[in-house]
Amino acid sequence: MSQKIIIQEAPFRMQDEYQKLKSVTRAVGAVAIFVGVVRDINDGADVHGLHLEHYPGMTEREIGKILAMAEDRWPLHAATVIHRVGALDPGDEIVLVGIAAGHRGDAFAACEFVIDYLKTRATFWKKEQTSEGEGWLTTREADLSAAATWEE
Amino acid sequence: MSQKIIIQEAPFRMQDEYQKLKSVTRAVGAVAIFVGVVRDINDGADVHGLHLEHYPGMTEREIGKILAMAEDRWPLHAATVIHRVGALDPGDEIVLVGIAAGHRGDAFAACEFVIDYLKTRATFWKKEQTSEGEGWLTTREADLSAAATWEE
Amino acid sequence: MVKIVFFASIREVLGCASLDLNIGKGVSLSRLVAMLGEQRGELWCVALTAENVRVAVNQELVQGDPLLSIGDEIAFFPPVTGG
Amino acid sequence: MVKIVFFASIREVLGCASLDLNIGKGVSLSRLVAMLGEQRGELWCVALTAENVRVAVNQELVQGDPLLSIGDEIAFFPPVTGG
Repeated sequence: MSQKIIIQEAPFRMQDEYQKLKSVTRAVGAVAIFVGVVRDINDGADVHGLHLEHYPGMTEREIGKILAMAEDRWPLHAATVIHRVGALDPGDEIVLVGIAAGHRGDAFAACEFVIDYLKTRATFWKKEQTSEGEGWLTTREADLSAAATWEE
Repeated sequence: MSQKIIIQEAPFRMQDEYQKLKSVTRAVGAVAIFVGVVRDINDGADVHGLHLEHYPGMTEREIGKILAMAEDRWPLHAATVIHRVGALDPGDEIVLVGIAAGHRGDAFAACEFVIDYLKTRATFWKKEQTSEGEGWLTTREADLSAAATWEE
Repeated sequence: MVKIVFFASIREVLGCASLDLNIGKGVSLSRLVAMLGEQRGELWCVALTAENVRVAVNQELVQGDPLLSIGDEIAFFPPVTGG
Repeated sequence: MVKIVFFASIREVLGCASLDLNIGKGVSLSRLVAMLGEQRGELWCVALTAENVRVAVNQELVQGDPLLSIGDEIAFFPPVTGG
């Protein structure tokens, strides 16, 4: 499996990432891509912006482990994870997870698996600026249970 | 929910479709996109090309019904289905299904639901040119069972 | 008059994409198929009654043997294989 | 010498992103935290032993109270919230 893991401040281009994924081999029949976007609202408060911090080195290792787990579970041709850090505004992309596979079931499952694990294992932290002030986010229960479903 | 259903011979651009999906409202937090690509091999035979035919009018109605079912099941902000017809080569995109939602679980589920139902309900037919000759494809068992899982 | 359309392998086997047919009131789908068989030969009868043939009336899939109305669009096609 | 790094809310509470500390052989993680508390005050002890603090040694999450080695990188951070 071809893989790409990037942590960057700069925006990414969907088209470029899609082209790379689909072009790794002519055996690719399915590409599933997930993009997370900064919403203008969270838990009822207006969000003005986010600041994303990470642990350089460990983040890439953790994402690498998640991709290795995905590759063990499903036959995949390529995987891309791009996660942005730094200052982000509502409407900005935070994260892209893309999977290329022969068949769509594998692409969908692996894509959702990777983002579910990334949410609970990769060393990123979000600080949110809202109309009620600024604060570090805490882990969402929904994210913990999403990752837990893969362990059943 | 904002929706777009297009059947066309021309290629589509991932970036354009993604931008439309994510821009329908600032409440979009998750975009899931699936793209189906013509593989160079199918059931062991080299594929040289495909010809895709459809039932104009009925195809759009069937896809409209599938999107309506998806909207009943999950809270969604936007859905796009683009399906190509005519002559396609290996590596060409066949279909794009894109879903924008507040949360990723809804976007993933709806995206997979729509492509699973499209595969068994939308009036498209593929004729394949392989090294062993030309022939109409028959429905894959895997596609029937994928759609059936949503009815449980 | 009804409009009859054929797709994919059925269109190819019959060598026909669409035709118009004059029918009276109260003609059933099975009667329509029988009429086509009588007019056009055994091949048509076989192709249109094969086990996996799908039929749509006015772009809605139908099952059983519905009665047809003047102006209906009747479509015959094999199981779909898109996506 | 070990390198100690802090992230997110812990970094902010302590007002410190990283520091180097001289330790001898056979020092455990809990002993390291106790040393930081002795040197830098009660705030550090509280912040680094709070229930949901995660600890990584050389960029691998650890549990329990491992022994540290010279040259280790020890990280303290809250539960992750990326994606």
